[in-house]
Amino acid sequence: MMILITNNEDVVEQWKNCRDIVIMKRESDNMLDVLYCSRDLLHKGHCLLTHPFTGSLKPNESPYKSILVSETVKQLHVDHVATIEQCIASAQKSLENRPIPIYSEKLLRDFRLIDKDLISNGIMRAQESHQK
Amino acid sequence: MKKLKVVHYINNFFAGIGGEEKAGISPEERDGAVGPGMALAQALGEEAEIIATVVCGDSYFGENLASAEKDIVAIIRKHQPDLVFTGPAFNAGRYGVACGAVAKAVEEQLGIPAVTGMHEENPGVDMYRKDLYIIKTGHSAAGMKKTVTSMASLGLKRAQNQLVGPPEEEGYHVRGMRINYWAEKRASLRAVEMILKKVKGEAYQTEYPMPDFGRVEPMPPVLDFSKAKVAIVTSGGIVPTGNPDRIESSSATKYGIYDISGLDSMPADDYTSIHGGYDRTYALEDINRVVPLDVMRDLEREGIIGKLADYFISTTGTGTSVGSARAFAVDFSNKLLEDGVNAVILTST
Amino acid sequence: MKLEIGNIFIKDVQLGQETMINEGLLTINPELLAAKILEDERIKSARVELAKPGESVRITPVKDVMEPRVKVFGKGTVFPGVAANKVEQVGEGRTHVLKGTAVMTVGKIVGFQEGIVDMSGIGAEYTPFSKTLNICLVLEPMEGVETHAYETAAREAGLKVTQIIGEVGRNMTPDEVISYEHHPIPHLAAAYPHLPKIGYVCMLQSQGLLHDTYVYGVDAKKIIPTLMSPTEFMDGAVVSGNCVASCDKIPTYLHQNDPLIEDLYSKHGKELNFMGVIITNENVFMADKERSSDGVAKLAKMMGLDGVIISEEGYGNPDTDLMMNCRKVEAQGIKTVLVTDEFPGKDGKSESLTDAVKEADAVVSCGQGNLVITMPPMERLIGTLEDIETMIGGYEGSLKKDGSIEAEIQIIISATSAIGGNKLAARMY
Amino acid sequence: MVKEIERAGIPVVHIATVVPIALTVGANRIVPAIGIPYPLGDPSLGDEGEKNIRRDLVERALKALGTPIKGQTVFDDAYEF
Repeated sequence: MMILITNNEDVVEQWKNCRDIVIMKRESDNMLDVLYCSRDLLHKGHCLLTHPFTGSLKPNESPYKSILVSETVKQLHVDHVATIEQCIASAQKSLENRPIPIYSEKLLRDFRLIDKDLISNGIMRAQESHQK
Repeated sequence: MKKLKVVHYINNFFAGIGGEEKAGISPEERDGAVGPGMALAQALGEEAEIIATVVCGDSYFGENLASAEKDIVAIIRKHQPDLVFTGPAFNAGRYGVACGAVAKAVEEQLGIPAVTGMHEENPGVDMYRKDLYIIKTGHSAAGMKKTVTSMASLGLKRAQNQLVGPPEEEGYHVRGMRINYWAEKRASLRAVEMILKKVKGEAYQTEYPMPDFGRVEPMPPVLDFSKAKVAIVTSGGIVPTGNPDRIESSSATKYGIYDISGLDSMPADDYTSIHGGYDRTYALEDINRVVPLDVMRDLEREGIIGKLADYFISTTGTGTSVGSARAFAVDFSNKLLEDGVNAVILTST
Repeated sequence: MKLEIGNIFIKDVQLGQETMINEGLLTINPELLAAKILEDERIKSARVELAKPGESVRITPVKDVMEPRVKVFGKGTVFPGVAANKVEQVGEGRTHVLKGTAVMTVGKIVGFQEGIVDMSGIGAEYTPFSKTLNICLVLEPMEGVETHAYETAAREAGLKVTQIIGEVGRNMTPDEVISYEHHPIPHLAAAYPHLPKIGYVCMLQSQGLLHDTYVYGVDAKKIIPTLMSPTEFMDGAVVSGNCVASCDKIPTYLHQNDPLIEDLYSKHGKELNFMGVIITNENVFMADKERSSDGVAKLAKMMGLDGVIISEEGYGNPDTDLMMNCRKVEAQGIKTVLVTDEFPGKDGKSESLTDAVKEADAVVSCGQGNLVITMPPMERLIGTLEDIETMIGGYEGSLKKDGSIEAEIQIIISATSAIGGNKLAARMY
Repeated sequence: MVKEIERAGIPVVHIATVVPIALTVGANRIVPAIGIPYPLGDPSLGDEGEKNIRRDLVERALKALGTPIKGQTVFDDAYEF
């Protein structure tokens, strides 16, 4: 089983019927809430399956973020905690510099498409090596 | 070119009023240059004149941060100077933090350029390096002449809107700002030259230093706990409900001291967690999971420890810049020493 | 393994009937090239436009940049395994290059991607492609073509046209021939026993749509670290599919003309022993990062290297791979130098990377991408200004009425590419 | 913070959840905490159980304070006093 934290409805649409994935859908217009939610899971011993900063789009550009986290709990994965904390600090800073603009629906669809493609690569890789 | 007007901020010691016993004096004003201001005036030469000096005690400033800063800025505003100097504070921790706070307030509230000076180990450096020009100084006032000369030259450049050079030329502490420039050679060639030096063990200069922290010698052990007074400090953001001191949930700029005398356990309804860096539900359920008051009180009652301090000290750890965290500790360590605390247990989330 | 590069210096380019070169003037037939592109039914329209250094021209959005080359003798063709080319081992024989020219694919794929090349003004200082004679293919997708499919179509169109133009140089006598030798490791080690053995770890962008690189046509997400001869890069074995974050993008052109390979070769046999290139990827799946960085350290050890230079492409996700590679290679007792760009925020005060290890004590900076500049208006536009304000580095109000653009240099193609081709750097103030 | 307390002359033990960060920040005596959201507790145990492990942790912290050390030391359960 794996946990997929996302605020991207296209990602939910694509992976909702997948047996080995629990989806935590977040309602937020930027990626911080998804990052905080993932961080709280890492603090309890879950570990990252995909990197929080997928894609070269900066946190104040793409509103969407999907992160895959392990369902099983082992002891604290210190490197992953450090990684997500640094991503949160960077996202807070860049959103503070300039909040996410209001995009047209067409553009939002493009952002959702890229986020969906990147996380799907991670999910397929995880399924291939039947991550638990 | 008309002479630039300068105001100089110093503490009780450098104003010759007195040492620790005079650290409580509130802000006051003197005409012209005082103490180190004399050497500074000489370094400024004909281009600028110190028209007034503001003096304030380090303890007064530390304990009345907001009001002291307001009063000092008011005095400086009255003079409408072109340039402000604070310190130099060398390695005096509380004086350094005061010099940084005043200089920052002057720049942000009055838009007047300000320059100060501190030794690298002064916590004021890490706290204010990103906001201010802080000239590197030696440990003590022995290096006064060289320090004020660098402060004067940097100050004059800033007051006359001249281009300020990089840290190594002007002698100020690296501010941690990444500024672009055009190098002689392209990056790939610099990389090849750097790997050759590193492989041969020759000296080279990295272009992006990784963040790191200095080391401190460990303290000798506490031998007899039955007489020791122990205090709890936490960066877990535990504060009384309603957060009276308005401590921020991250990048905290202050800390709180909260009374626990007479309490056997942390009362869940009187205390809360405001920390932005972790899932607070568990702490809210039982505050002792962050501040172990229940166990410490048992140890005190059983005589395993002499005394538990009547208060605990709290701030939020996440995002708090290294500088501020260090400055807090400088501040409250003085109080711990005054209250005879011999050991501290620090908990963090 | 020996590859001779025959440079044919092109001084000017013009459109005309016949595609040919004489005395440094390249003439190309736009109709022929457009017709070739339109053979792909996923592409609706194709136009060929020229842009020359110093002209008042702005090209945007730019998808990829490629250099016209042709293999004269030796196995295979340029760009093996992509754009319908057969898969054959390249990197030997002789390859002619139309030096000074570049082919650019221009036009929108998604709303926010890709950036600007200005041929003059301050913007021109920040991109290597303001100094090349640019043959721009302005493309438009057929309605209803899905994004993945259209990205492939645009990529292939660029590679095909670049090959056609490269053919012109097949029977020319080059103005300059440089030969690059690459021998088996024992031979290299014996040839210069006293020189330090240096390797180059080339991290390829490999995260997904618009974030991909292809090696002999294989999507880099699917590779595990492997050893390559530097001469294979010169024959286009590595092709870019990356279209996001224009400033740290490494277009195909910079894989064909890798500055680190050039500078390592320039000192080979004199100050160092250039042992070869280890390619690796930057996958989103964390276990892939562990596997790949283990592979990089193992290969570096097996090659008996004394030191490596590691370059990356992108920001955030790749920073973790960069640091893992650094930590694991240093753990093998092999020294590392990292080449990276920086994003310390508008005020330049926050952390430039999203990862750090204490072993990373030797870093070369390619500049910070958050610097804001104002590029003057240009008389001619190739492409469209439609998306300037949603491109990376652009923001509301970037495009001024007079046509000038105020934006972060992130919006400029290869302004801070962490492969080290530019002189832009950043230092601590 | 921990360094300035020690520099002021007061021995300090850092009960830290993420040991590598505690090491980087310069703490000399470090006792690994139980979990990030509950450094001195464990919600999966009952009240009694939780107070016991909290007591063990605090006692180990006091022992750490009472142990002479030369450099940074992590007093985890493998450490023999």
